[in-house]
Amino acid sequence: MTKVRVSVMLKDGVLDPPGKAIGHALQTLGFGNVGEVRAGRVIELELDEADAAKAKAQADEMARRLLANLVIESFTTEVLS
Amino acid sequence: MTKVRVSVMLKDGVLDPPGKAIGHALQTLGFGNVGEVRAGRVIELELDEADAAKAKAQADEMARRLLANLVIESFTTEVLS
Amino acid sequence: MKAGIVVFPGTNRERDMAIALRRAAGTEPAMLWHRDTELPALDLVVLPGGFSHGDYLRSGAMAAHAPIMSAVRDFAARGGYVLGVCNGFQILTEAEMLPGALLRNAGMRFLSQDCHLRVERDDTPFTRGWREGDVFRAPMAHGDGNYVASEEELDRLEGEGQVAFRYSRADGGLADDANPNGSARAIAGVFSADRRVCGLMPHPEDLVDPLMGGEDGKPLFDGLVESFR
Amino acid sequence: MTTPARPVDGALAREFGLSAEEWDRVLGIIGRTPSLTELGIFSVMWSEHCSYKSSRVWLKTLPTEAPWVIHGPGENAGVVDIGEGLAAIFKMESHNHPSFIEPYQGAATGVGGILRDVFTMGARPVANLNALRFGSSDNPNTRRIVDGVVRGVGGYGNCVGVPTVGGEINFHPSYDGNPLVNAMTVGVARQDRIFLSAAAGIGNPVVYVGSKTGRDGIHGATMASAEFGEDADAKRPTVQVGDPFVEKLLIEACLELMATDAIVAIQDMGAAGLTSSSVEMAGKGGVGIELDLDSVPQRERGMTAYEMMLSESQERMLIVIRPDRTEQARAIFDKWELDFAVVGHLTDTGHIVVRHQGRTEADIPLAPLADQAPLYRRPVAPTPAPAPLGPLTDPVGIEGALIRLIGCADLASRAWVWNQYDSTVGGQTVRRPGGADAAVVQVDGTRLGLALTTDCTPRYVAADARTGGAQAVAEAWRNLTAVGARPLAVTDNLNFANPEKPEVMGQFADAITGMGEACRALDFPVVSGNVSLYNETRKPDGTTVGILPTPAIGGLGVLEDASRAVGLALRPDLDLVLLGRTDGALGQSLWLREVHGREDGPPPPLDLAAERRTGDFVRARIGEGTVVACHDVSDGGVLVAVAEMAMAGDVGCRLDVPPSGLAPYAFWFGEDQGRYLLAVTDGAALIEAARRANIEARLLGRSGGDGLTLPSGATISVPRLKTANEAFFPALMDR
Ligand SMILES: Nc1ncnc2c1ncn2[C@@H]1O[C@H](COP(=O)(O)OP(=O)(O)O)[C@@H](O)[C@H]1O
Ligand SMILES: [Mg+2]
Repeated sequence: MTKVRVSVMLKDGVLDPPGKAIGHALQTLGFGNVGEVRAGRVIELELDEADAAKAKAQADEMARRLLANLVIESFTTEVLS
Repeated sequence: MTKVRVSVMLKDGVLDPPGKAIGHALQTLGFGNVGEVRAGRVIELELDEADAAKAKAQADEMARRLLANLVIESFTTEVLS
Repeated sequence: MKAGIVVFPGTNRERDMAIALRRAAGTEPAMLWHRDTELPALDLVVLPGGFSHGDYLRSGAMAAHAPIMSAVRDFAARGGYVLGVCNGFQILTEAEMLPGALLRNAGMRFLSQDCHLRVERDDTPFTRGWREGDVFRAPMAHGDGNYVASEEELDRLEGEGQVAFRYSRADGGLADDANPNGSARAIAGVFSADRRVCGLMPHPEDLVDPLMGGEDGKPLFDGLVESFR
Repeated sequence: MTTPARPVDGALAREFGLSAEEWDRVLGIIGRTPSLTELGIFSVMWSEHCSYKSSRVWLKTLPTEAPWVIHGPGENAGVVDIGEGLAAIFKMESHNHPSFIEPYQGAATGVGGILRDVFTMGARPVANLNALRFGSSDNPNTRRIVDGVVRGVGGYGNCVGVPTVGGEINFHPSYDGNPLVNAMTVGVARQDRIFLSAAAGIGNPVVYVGSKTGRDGIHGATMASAEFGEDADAKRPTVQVGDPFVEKLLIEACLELMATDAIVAIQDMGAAGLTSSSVEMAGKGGVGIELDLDSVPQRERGMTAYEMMLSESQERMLIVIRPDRTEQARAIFDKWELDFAVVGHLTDTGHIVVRHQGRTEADIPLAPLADQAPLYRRPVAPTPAPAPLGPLTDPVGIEGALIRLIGCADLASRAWVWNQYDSTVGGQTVRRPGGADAAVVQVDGTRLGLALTTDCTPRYVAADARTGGAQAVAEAWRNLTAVGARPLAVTDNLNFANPEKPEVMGQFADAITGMGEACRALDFPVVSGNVSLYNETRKPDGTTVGILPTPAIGGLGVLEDASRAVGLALRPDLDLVLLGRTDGALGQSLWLREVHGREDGPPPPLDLAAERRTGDFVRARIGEGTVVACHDVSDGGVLVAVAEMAMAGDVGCRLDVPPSGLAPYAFWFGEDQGRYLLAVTDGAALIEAARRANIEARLLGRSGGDGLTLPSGATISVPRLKTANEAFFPALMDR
């Protein structure tokens, strides 16, 4: 069993309404030193696969096929345990 | 300028409808070895703060005050650069 | 016109769509199930609105992989017409049958209100019920309707006449305050390159009856029926 | 059996909310020390929420019958005949405390719960409404709660695809720590396909469908955190999270199953899920039930019997099914990708028996569990009669007061809210929010229209609970009448503070008395409802603040022809006629509050005979087709009502009748009840007809232009009115 995390972010240059809204809200709350904010998703998966490299390859494949929309998003995967 | 990442996940035991649906979709796509799936959010922030420890402390504070809903979510922060 | 409406788990405007198609065509549309792998003989396939699979990952993302979508893709490739409304539009972009993507509304809130749409060309089965430049009212009801594509892609779409509808003022003028969800270049609906596939966010199917507030959406369906006569 | 870190005894029972006397009763029924699971079952079944122990004696006084009532209180929802062999099924329910803790999920799961109450009876839900009360708009916390609640109501309703068509919102400091979220669902079913919850058929399987069970919301209020040994933290009660997507599938699957003859009885799992659904189904059917918890679909590992019986996981139903139809039913739930499990069967023992991992975790006789449930006639103290108002002045003038009133928290446009609710899905919405005094949805495949509204004016109830209770009912009846509908029945949601306080119980008793009087006078019986007590907040200094007493009324009416429904939008070149008597009642009025900063005086009195006469007259005129627009006069009085009509139609009006015998502010802003504004082509004829029917009527003015012209000659443009009216919510929320 391997745990993998897939993080999906909007590509640079793609407008990020949630990120913008969060940045604005943080400013309003008094966090004056916040610069750019980007919001994305994380998906943590338990894979029935002992080999870390294989698990990562599978997660990459899942990200390409479903978890990320490569038209607007990019992703990274990491093996957690 | 320090870049921080805040990851927000639902606490254990709290129903995670997106995680459930994603797990189901991955199974349907033929990824048979997917076990539990949990879905969360990531927020990447640029902070106008050179000191990494201070930046992390600020991000923790932002997570507590706004980014995470501590009734049902927990968060982790990491300094990226 | 023989139309089929695809129902995914979480689709919720299939009945609205059936009412509009029935009113225009006089015949009952077929209800198709997302797990079907073949389509009956049809002129038009409609992907209606709703929250397919809860829209939990990205709106339309999971439905785009449904078994029926290969059949829909083949159908379009063989010359069939496909209409996607709201979630259906999102599914078509996720399935890469239409260009671009739909992000969260700029204001970060679900918006349920009437908007005005300007018809960008009238030489397609989807828009022949109007004249180019016509403006009609339609209810919108979505959280993720903010149309995005790269600048080059947007230029290309405009150049090749793939923009179907834009959010506008009642007089047809474009303005930020008439673009409720922040869509790039106020785009509310697009065509595929061969103009056999059309997607739009607002709901013409919910405005086909004076009792419900008007018939502004009717030309879409009347035009389609005309095309297949 | 599970061994809790603490023995099950009177002290633990107390922590579970049972009084010493109730605990003795438990011992008497069981004849031994109960297990933890049994204690849990008793404590939830005998909780205020499930047993109505403080309210039942008063609820029984409400009228619940009429020839058109098919099922009154006692079923999952009320059922009324709407003609053509169809029935409307509806109910309102609160989710107040959860919405304070987690506004989004609290409100969302509130909507989910009330939807299940309605489709469990075989109805396709066709409309949702929501009655909301928030703290003061000056309180910084209010914004967060409004935001979460509105997103939650919309998030759930929009996803399941049931249009949210109406509701109401008030702001008042008494709700600062205790907002009210009352959700109402209306569904439509064929009268010959209504499903009830009484179990029958010894040996019949009991089937669990929907989502898996987790440790959601287990006994949240009463479970102390450290009782369960090592991994206490993991087991601490968690907030319920709703999954509207699963609910949507559950609706479709249940309705598909209901088209077969497989179902014997069905009940949603609401509060105290598996416990209350199994106990109530078996109890109503007079049979026993045996549950095998090993078969319950579980989301989490290592759940105990106690946890499974008390879990409030959402989107679950319990069905007693014909054994020969089990596989057919399973296929339907498989198709919709929902869990389906046989978890027990009916027995002839009259007991509920719960088994888990080879052990008997509970064995309780059902009859005494129901019959010996506590019932209290709690002491009541009458609300003191409010002092009369005394002389008043007019410090800001008519124009100034109007602008202030239509911009105030209670009258400002709610468009910011309803624009987040999908009000058109389904394609049957004839009148959307803001378009008429009641929302109107057409019944698919017919010409019938259902008219729907929620109403209550808590400040009236606080000042005089009996009048206030009656007023809430009358206003709902009036709102239905104002669109032309025949009012049929009421669902209510009685939100009050701590019933153990005699003055609160006094408000409760008086409000119900007033409601009952109005319901009888208007032939408007109560067919379903919900009680929410203990709505109060403890302040840092140890004192408690109760909410304003809030008996929210949900009204349902029917139009034989939905296209006859009228809205409130004014059109040009019409006579505007005021029906009903005006005495200039300013006690508890918004004018008094907004202009003088006072919340006192008696609420406007009610004349139920005149109410009925006037309403019946209005409905008849609308039925004739002579009324172009209609609006009842409520909060803010006549001038506010005129302004609302003008704003809705983007048309002005010249008001050329100076008020007779009253101070102008009393005429324009008094909140006298039982009044309507009608826009018609021939005002004189209408006034003549009204006089013949013994109804006071006067021509108020004539519509046209783009401003409201007052008798003084001053004109306020409609755009200016709208700017004032639309500013409040964006200013509060979009900062
Ligand atoms: N929470 C809400 N959700 C949807 N619609 C609402 C809500 N609150 C108010 N409305 C709508 O706003 C309009 C005005 O409400 P209200 O002032 O309570 O009307 P009235 O005084 O005539 O009962 C109505 O159409 C009502 O349904
Ligand atoms: Mg009201």
